[in-house]
Amino acid sequence: MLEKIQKMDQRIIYLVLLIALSFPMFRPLGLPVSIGQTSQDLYDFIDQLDPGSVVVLSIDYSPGAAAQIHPQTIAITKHLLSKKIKIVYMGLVQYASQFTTDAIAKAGDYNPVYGQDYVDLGFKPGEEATVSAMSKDIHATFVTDSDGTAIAELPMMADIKTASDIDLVIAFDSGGTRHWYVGQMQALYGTPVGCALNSVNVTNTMPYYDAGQVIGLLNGLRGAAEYEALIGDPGEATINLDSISSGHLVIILFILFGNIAYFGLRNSNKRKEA
Amino acid sequence: MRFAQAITLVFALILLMQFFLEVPAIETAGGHLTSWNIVIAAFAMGLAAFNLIRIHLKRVQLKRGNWISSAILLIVLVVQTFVGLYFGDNSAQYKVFFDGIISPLGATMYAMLAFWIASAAFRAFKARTLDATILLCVGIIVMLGNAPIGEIIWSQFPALRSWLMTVPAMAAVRALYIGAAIGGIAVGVRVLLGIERGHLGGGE
Amino acid sequence: MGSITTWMAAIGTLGLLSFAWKDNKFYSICEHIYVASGAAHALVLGVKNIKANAIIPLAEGKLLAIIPIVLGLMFYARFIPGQMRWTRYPIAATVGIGFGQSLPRLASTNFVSQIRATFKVWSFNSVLVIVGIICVILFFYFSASKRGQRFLQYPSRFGRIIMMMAFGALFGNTVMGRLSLMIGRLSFLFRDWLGIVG
Amino acid sequence: MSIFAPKQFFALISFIIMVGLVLYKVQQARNGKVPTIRKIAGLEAIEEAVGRATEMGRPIHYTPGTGNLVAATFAGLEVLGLAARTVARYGAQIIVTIRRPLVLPIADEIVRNSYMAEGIVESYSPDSVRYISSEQFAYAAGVMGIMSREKIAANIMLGYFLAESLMLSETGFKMGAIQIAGTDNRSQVPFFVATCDYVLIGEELFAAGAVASGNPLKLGSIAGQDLGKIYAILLLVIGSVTVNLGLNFLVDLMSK
Repeated sequence: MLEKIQKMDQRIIYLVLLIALSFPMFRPLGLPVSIGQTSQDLYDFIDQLDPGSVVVLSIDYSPGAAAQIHPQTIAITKHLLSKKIKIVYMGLVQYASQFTTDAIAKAGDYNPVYGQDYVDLGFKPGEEATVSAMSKDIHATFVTDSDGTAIAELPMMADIKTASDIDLVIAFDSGGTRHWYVGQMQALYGTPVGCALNSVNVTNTMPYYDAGQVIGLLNGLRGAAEYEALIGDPGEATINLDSISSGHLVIILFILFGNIAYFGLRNSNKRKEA
Repeated sequence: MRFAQAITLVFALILLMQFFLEVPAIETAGGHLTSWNIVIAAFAMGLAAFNLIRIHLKRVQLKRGNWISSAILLIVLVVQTFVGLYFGDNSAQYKVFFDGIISPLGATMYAMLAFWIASAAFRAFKARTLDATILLCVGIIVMLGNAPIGEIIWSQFPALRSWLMTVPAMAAVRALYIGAAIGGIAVGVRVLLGIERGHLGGGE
Repeated sequence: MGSITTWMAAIGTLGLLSFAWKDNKFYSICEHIYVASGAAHALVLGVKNIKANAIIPLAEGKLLAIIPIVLGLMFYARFIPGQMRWTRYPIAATVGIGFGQSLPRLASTNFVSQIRATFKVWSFNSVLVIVGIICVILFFYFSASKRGQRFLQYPSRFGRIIMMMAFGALFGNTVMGRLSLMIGRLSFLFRDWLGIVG
Repeated sequence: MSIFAPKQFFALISFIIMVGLVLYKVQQARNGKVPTIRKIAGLEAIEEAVGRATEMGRPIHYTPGTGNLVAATFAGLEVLGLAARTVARYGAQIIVTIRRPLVLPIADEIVRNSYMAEGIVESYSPDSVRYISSEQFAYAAGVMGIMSREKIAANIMLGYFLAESLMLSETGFKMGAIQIAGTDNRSQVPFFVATCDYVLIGEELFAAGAVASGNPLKLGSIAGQDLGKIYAILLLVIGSVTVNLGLNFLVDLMSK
């Protein structure tokens, strides 16, 4: 028996892992997720905003990081729409609009009206210089939205002109755009900045959070699941986090079995020799 | 051989100076070299394609091994290259190859690491030696610190994980960075001064 | 049940996944298609790069652009019997450029930045980091004399332990990312292709 | 001072110091003072791996990594020369797989020269060095296929690797191959450590080619590398002590 475990066919591991990862997709386990302070802070900040406030969501992640960050975009979009807060989508990385469209579609039954409840200004090249320019004059920086409609024709944009008209910016960032928002908007105009990140980028953002330059942040898939729990609407991230848990559990169990088998065999061999 | 060696050294020195100094003439020269490199690499791609085609054509001709796969490879290579050159690499026609082959298959290969990492962990994480025991314990703690299920078992796993990542792991990673810099520079000196010249057809 | 590209993607995905079970014809075909597609893409980009970085500048009268073309063509001298030696010039050029680009970055981002980042106010952790770094560096000391080796014995053993801790941590930490990727592929198969999960 | 690029001043100084230390030791070696360098376990194993592959009548797979012409790739190519000579001597078969087109002619040249050095250039097959694909994971898929279908007996991977490291080494393991791997990419080292028989970690990779050659000048460069380490340790200690004494001159200097 022990020997069998030792020399187990690798394919058994693959198969069990595959089942463990798939199972929660069909039947979510609903494992409890404890809410981290950084996620709670971001949620609280948005929750205390009045209806009609303006939040800019800067969609700055690559398709590779989408698995971790996109669920965050959806969850935050849901929260903002439910609070009747106006959303300005934009992006400093080229994939922005495709994610925006998808997030609005998946946000559910709030039926936001384009131009009144939200706008999509799309991707704008120029990196840090763009953030600096839009802080001074959004209309001059973007001129049109992602479809080419003049910003002047979008009703909600009439009152949104500079960084001072923005109540919160959230950088959905898999690269380094949050540094520009902190450096150009938060530092110079005092506009609050939040972050929605993939896990890799969390460690180097903590100094901003500790210094109060970032009001709150979400950490990868886990952060998305926490936010889904906060708004009471478990979605893709919660389900996928269940898969992460069951996947880890399976791998750890295999490692434990492997060790038990290894030591069991070693002891029985020793006994034989004795 | 001498002349080739001189080319290597001079080109490297220009780019070294471009990095450290701000001299307009060197800036321009460095810019030229960078764009030359792209062109030379592109010519090498022709060589690579020739190598690929030769090996698979031979297989198809001799009907050796899985020559059918080789034949398919040649067809895809020719068709996609033609579409890319004729319609352009931003065209809708070309996008089919990207969305249908390159990006999903890349994602799949990447995802299969989940399998490989699981079986590698099963084999390697056994408390055979001191080294392997450390690997095993730290590896499991970090896994439990990442997955929500770990927190259910013991609430301090995430904190322990983060200490392991920011103290011992960071120390080792930094040291490897520093060591790699020193080692890389030593390789650079050997190559630039022609102590190592296997690539130029020189022996020991 | 998606478009043609979704079907292509799904079939290819299953083909590659089948390798985990066993190397087989289906995998071999998908693999060869993928290899060809990757090579074709590089070829297309290569032609584009030659156009943009050599042909167009040349047409604009920038005569220097002839140099990389000549160097690039020298690669093909290998097909002329007895003229093999010409290929060493483009190689020499690219080796020089490669090292010229990478060496200063090693000195700057790998060496100076990493050392500077360790200068912190002493605490248990920050001292442990510095001691750890020094011991790992000493682990790789190659040219110690007999006496030196005796002296290095303990630091390099500690360095090895720190390294193993790091490898365990990096390994364990990567598991989550890799599982997320597999979850992404499964949800492509179940949601986007088959549509059996909401 | 204005000709110095901002923030790179200290990197330049360090670069010159490290190059100087290597040159100093190379010069010493040239004058007959050749340092003794400790052995690197993975290198010794190459001969064993080639020998075993010859006995089994199966090929050896070698990859100089998937990076461009950076130092790690060169380190991999340096060792390729020695491995290929051993292969030629034993009359074994080597398959070198390449991702970057630029590396192809160099690897080809090196393998051909190795056969020439052993006086059997006629045994060199142009099919031994194979370009696979420039796309990272297409390269990996292709190499996995080759490993499995050609039933490799040894798998040597020395150079710069990304996520493909584990794909290749797991396949090599399944083939029952002796595996020798080395990379300077710290995030991939753990996977090599977990799956391979011998691993060259970081710096060992850069030293490997030099150590294996036994060439006195190259050995000198390794001793120079060690002096570079002393320089790094001095910086670490002095910087840390001075910062805690409230003196910031070294930090300021390093930020220049």
